[in-house]
Amino acid sequence: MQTVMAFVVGALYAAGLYLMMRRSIFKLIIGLALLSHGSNLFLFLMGYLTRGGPPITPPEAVRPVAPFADPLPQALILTAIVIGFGVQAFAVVLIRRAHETLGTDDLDKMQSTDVD
Amino acid sequence: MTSLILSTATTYLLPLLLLLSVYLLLHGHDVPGGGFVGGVVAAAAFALYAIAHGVEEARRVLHTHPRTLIGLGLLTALLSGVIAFVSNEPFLKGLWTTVTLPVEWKLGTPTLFDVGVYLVVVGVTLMIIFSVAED
Amino acid sequence: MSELTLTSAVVLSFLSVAFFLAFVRLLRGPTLPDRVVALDLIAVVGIGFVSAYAIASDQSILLNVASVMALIGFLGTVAFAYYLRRKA
Amino acid sequence: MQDAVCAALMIAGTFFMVVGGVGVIRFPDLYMRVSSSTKASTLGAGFILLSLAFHFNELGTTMRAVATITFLVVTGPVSAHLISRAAYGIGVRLWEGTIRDELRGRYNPDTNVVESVELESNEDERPQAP
Amino acid sequence: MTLFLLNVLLALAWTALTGELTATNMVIGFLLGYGTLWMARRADAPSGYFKKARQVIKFAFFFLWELLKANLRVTYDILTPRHRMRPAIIAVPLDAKTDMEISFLANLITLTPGTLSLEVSNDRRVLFIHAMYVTDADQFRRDIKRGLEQRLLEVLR
Amino acid sequence: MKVLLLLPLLIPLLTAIISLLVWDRRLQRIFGVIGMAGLLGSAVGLLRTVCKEGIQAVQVGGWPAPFGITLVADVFAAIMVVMAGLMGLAVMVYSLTSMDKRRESFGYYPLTHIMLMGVCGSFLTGDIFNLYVWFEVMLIASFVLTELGSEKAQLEGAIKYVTLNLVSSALFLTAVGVLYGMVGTLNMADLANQLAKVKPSGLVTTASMLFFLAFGIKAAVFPLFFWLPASYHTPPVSVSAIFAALLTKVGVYALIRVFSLLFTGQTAATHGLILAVAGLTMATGVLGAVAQNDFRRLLSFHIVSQIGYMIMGLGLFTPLGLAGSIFHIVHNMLAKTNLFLISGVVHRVKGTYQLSSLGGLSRSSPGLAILFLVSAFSLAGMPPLSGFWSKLILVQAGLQAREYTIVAVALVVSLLTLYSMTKIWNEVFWKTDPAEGEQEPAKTDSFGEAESSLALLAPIVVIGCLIVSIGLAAQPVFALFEKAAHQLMNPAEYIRAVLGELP
Amino acid sequence: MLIAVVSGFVFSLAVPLLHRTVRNVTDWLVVLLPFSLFIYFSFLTQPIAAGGVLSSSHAWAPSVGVNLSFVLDGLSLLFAILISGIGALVFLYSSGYFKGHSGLGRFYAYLLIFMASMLGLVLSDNVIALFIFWELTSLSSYLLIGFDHERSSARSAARQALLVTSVGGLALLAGLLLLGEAGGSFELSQLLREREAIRSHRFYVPIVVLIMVAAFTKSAQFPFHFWLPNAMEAPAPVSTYLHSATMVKAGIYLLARLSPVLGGARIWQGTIVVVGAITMLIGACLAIKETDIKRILAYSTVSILGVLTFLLGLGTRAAVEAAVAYLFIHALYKAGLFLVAGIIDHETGIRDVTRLSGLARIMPVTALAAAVAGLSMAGLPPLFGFIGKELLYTATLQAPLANSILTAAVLLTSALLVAVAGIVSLGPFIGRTMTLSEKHGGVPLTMTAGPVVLAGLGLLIGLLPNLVAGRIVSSAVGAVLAQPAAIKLALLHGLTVQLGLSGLTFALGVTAYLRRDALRRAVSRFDLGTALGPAKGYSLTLDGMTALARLQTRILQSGHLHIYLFIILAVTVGLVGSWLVRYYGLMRLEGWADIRFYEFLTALVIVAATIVIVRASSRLFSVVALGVVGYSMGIIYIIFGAPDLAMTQFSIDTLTVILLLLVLYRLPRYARYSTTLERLRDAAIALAVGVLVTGLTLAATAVPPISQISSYFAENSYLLAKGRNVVNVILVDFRAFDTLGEITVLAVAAIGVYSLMKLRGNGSDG
Ligand code: NA
Ligand code: NA
Repeated sequence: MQTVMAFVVGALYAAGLYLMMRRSIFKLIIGLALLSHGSNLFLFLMGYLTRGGPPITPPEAVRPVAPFADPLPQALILTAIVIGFGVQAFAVVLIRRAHETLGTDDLDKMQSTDVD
Repeated sequence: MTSLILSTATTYLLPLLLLLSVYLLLHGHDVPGGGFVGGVVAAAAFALYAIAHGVEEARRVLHTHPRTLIGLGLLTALLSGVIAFVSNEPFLKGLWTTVTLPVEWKLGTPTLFDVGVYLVVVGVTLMIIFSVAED
Repeated sequence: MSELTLTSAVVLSFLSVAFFLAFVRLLRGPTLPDRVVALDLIAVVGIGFVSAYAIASDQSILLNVASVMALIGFLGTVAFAYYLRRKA
Repeated sequence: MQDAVCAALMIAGTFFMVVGGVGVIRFPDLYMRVSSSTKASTLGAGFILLSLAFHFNELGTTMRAVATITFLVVTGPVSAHLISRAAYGIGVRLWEGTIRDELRGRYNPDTNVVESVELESNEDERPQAP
Repeated sequence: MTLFLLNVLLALAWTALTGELTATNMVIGFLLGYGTLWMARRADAPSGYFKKARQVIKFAFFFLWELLKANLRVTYDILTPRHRMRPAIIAVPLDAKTDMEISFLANLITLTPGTLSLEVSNDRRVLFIHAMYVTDADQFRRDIKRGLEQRLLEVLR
Repeated sequence: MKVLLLLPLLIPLLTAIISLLVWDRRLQRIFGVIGMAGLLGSAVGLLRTVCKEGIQAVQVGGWPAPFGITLVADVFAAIMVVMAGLMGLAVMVYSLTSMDKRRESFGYYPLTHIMLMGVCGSFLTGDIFNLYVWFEVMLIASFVLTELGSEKAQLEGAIKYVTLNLVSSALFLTAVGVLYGMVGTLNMADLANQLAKVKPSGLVTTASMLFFLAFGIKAAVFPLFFWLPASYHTPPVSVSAIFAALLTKVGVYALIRVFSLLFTGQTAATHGLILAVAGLTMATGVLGAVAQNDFRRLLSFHIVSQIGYMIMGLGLFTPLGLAGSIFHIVHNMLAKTNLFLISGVVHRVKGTYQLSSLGGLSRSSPGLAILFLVSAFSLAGMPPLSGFWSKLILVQAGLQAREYTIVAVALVVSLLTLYSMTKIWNEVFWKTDPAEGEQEPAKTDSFGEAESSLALLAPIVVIGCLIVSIGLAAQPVFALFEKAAHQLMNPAEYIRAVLGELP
Repeated sequence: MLIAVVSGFVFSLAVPLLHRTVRNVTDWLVVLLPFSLFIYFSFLTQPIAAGGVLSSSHAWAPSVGVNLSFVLDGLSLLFAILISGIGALVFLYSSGYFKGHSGLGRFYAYLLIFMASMLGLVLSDNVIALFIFWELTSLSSYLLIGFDHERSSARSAARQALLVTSVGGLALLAGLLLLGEAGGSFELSQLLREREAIRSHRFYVPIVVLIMVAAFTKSAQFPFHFWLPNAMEAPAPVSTYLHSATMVKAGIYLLARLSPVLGGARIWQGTIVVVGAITMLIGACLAIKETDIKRILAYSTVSILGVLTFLLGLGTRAAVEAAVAYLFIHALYKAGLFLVAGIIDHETGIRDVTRLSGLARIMPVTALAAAVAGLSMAGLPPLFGFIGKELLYTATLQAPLANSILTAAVLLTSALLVAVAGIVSLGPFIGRTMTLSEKHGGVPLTMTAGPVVLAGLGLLIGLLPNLVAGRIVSSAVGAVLAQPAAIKLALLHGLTVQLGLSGLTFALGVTAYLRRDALRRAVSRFDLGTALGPAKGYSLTLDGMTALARLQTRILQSGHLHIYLFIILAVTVGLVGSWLVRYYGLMRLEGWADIRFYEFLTALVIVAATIVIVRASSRLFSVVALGVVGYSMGIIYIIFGAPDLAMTQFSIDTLTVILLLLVLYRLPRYARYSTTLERLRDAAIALAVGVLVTGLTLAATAVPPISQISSYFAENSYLLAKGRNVVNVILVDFRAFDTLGEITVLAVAAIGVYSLMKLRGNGSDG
């Protein structure tokens, strides 16, 4: 399954980046979301997939029963997801505001800060 | 959104959801849950309320400005870490004590930290949803 | 225990088929509410899946996930309805 | 015995879910699909959650399972109502075999006002002004 | 209401006494408590609790039966190749008055396979229902009012 | 004094929290300055401790390394924290006058503090994932500061800034993941130990490329710098100034950190690449600046160009080279920030950043003119100012390493820098004001009228004095940087400080 | 000596303030400083001539080998005397020239910085310190040339001078650093001992080339000569001080200073001689061509600098003797003439020699001084110039190669310079008296003092050459040759070839002067190419660079976000991919067998939903599909033992969907903006990244690691951290610090959203 998921990760990266390269600002946001899914899943795979046991100590035990999933990537992803959410929420509203203020959703029309 | 059915349901769901959120928060140390998910659930409850009854009403039910919740949450998290300084331990060192209420209740700075996370998440989610929805 | 494990394996497969069917509706639409209904169903099938998986793997704690999903799925649908209503 | 009940409930739940899925695929208009999906959510998820409660048979788990079922039973119809109502609001078509539509013309999408219908079977007197 | 709470307390006491903290034991405790209370009831102080309890149980069985019937019909329809439905949106006048009553009714209707509460008029006097198997609109209205609404209002009021 | 390691993070956080809770503009201004002063104070204390007692490490949460998160301060990190505090304080004081009320009421001060928290966290952490977290803290705060005010140009710039930096974050996260996947640890000292054992080392180099890209985008090196010139000139000038001072430098810091601690297995390939990129960054950046006719845009392109010098020393990977890099970072923080602050004063007096519409300031504000001259010539590497020494050291290091091409590029670029600095000087200060006839005659008061605010000028004067002092007292400063470079080149001390005496 | 150098810098800081408060005193104070330095250095001539060397050393940045070490030998003493002596006169002159000017304080400051830097330059024993002072002279000259900065010509001339000399400065830095590498020290006194090692070092040729570039730019040698005439935008005192007496001779100083270390080799000698000779001729020709008195003087200076250069190149004892003497002579008469030109300009406002005449009656003292200086320039006895010319011819006649050609060239140059001397020192003063527009009150004494003293010195030394021969010239020559030299100078040596040549020179020069207008026309027609060549090169370089800069910026900073992304991704694929491909063998595609149906179906749904999102034609459809991706990921997380993750994923996903919905109805419909080709291009690179990431995943987890960290967490989460949910314990305890950062990010995001939504309208920027 690890191999299959590796391809899923690849698909998420590719799709996310492709969408970010579109000129519509909304696609940019969707692309960002996919990219963030991709990197989370990537991190998850780095702990190697383990079926079944969550890393939780059952009652009357003092440590999780093996085999259990690697807890550290999970914690990292949780942090990354939450951070990603914050950033995305900001980006979504930024784009909404930009569209309202600039009157376009075409990123190629937003060049005034680069080009004189 | 004026739907009689939704607003009635929401009125009854709000306490249920808040209960769930507190459950997730307090038991997060042992079972799936924790401050973040608990906070999202609580915020979802208020967000639902805002959709059913309007943002104004939801703000009223919340009693405080979400920004204050964020500040309090961060402060709680910070305090939970700084407490350790008192006993000359490093920042965020987990200190535990057992309170015997009707049931034995282990209380520690990590729990306090999670409470901070909870408050921040509630505040942040609501601040975002309220300000966007009010537009 | 093994019968239950076998049952749950079958059940999980069927649930994933239901999941897939809902996804097909989501693909076909044709209207947005159709897709939203499909998404709602996906969430609910997900709850079923998680519960069944809890039985299969003997992890009662997964119920917490199901509870949260129930709430969250509802909120999502409400939001879509809110959006459609506001747009109308 | 417990396992058997458990398995039966699980299978029943799964059955309803699959049926709900098929229904969502097969029914010709949105409103009927909503009917189909609501069933899946209440009966399907309900049965599986019951099965879970039986399987573990702990008070806490059971109570949470029951709470979740209650939650699903309350929210399922509400969301079905909301989405179909919204769909009607934006003009999602009824199946051509629909025999009558008594709501037609009574909903104003601009004001979101739904007019009442005068029907003889209103038994009570008119409600007081709010 | 106090009796209900007492019943719950009795159930808790039972589970504590037996020391077995499972759902099944809790249900047994509740039933035992109910029986105890029923036996201990006093003729001179009639309580609505037992009547209500009976009504609720009756209503629950009624609803489950309706649910099963409708479900079979819809399931059959789904799983067989030809569609048999005659859908319609029907306006049903309401006797339910409070928010609680109206929502409860609307939700129960939606829960029943084949019917779906679509709208409530702004003056809350009419419920618009989408139904899949309508032969006659007035008949449908009567079924709803006599069947579900009346029984529900009995329980709630 | 282990708490000193935490204070640079906790003080800004606490200040931000208080600001959030109080949310009164006036009080925020006061807390803002006090908080920054506290940060600077604690940073100086940290630097002193590190110099006196060697590398400091603290295990957050009391969990031993490599299990918990470790904060580490070597001399390099401590220097960077001091600089962050200094720049923070300077900009904060400057903001008291320059920042408008609207932005102040929407969280300018707490945002800046949180950004500094992220910056200091990035400098001090000894954990690669924790570094990601602090990067994000810094980034999100900078995102908000970029858009704060929601003017057209700000929003436009912010979209590019946000998007490209998020790509960088995704690459960073991927890179962290690869490391974890390979060796299953996150503590940087532990990683240094583990990565050395990975066979074949080519896989480590593959991972290092991801880090190079992720940090390269943040550091704005060629050809990854696009976000910077697109956005840096859009927010209010105090924001541009603090960005110029800190953000790209954090990227450079991270590059130096990982390429001196973790990825030293195939230096011929990795550091050769860095060196090539350094040259191209210098050249493209300065050419970008030459093409500009707007004060702040010109300065923004120079940031890019100067980044090239900062990573040049890393590419050379000799003690002298690294010392030069650190020298250049410190110098550039001072000079570039000051130039931005000066551009702000100019804008305040004349109402524009367009060079063609400016003029006459050497007559009306000779004091400002001198301060500009000091900063600008320092940026161009003119002796005896701070920039000269870093240029000298880098060139010397380059010659010693026999990398003549990069030396040639560095020298030519410094000439072009001088060219564009004199362009500003000629246009803004020497040329007569094109609008002179329309206004009342300019005052010959030494600092003009609108700029006479002490809060506005004090930071510029102080930084100007620092630029000169570093130039004149190069020896003690350089000795410090040499020490920092020595620690970087010999990571054993760092690893020992984090992991203890264990093998 | 440190004090001698530093005092100027320190004083320059105080002068603007002093000038504002006590103006008159300041005028005298600024003269006092160079004058006392002059006295100080004059007193040192005796011990130095006696073979002594004065040195002092102060550490500055010893780690990089930079010290303020000074050595005073004959060569530096000669320069120090010129710098301080002429400096005193120029300061005095300035007080009159700029009387009442508000910027005088600033001017004094710049000039003091210049003087101090120049002293530092010639006294430094440490080559890096020498470089620092070298750059400071460029810098102060920039400020001085641009002193009159309201004129755009002054600004661009200042910048030109700075840029051209900075090219040299950078070459100098590189050259000196290489020299330090080759010689193992930055101290000249050390380097001198290592000269054999340096001459055989592989850096020798680069060092020589770089040093020569530095010297040639500073001393306005062909083809860098063009900046000097343009620098005549500077006020007269500046031209006098920088562009005739001192700064332009820094290059000469450098060549002289380093010739003991670097000299002798063919490349050194040959190049310097050729460049010097060309410069000498071109300078003289161009001087004839000009009509602006200051530009004429400037070109004649270029010519003399050429003379000095080629003399140093010859490197024979006679040549060095001539060079040292000529340097001294030129400083005296050219400074005088520049001051005179300044007086003329100051009094009449005219600098065109064809329009100037009869000024002798208006300013007789000035005229006299001009005449004496002019005669020295023309090389007539009994003036110092005459001695110089004799020495010059001696040197060319004794040249080791091509002596006849060189002699002819010098003859031609000198003749032209005689004519030039006539044009500038005679022409304006004779003939019909001009009518001056405004009332003329006489030239102030402060301004005439300079020319008079300088001309008088020229006469005095001409008559009594051994006043300086033994004390100054000998020791300077000795320093250049790195061996003691005792030199006698005499006005007349009897009837020699040199005397004949001098006579011939004068005759030709007079002829040229008389036919000056015809000559001017002829030269103008003739040497257009040479005149414009390098200057045009300069402007072409600048234009070319600007054009290149514009082009590059347009290409790189195009404003198209998708192009930025494309480039970044392409670099990613290139860098990471190229390394990954080498380790392709590591990737194993096993594990295919271990797949369960529901897992596969879920993965399939993720991919399908992703494709849907990419191809979706409506925004809402993509939002819904995004929800599916989120839910499916949650299922994957559940299956593989991550319930916390699943929960969070579901929550976040729904929140995102809600947020998207809330902002969505404000956004327009999807539009297809890009062309099919662009789409294909982007798809290709995106897919490449996707493949790369897949490959990375497989490569990085080829060997499933046993993470010690995770085992520790699992082992201790309950026992030590009192929590059963290891993931949560990591989040709130083991790695709570991460979480602290995480909630900070959230808080900031909320503030950001809040400000975006609520902060409206345009604020002032500042
Ligand atoms: Na802790
Ligand atoms: Na129904």
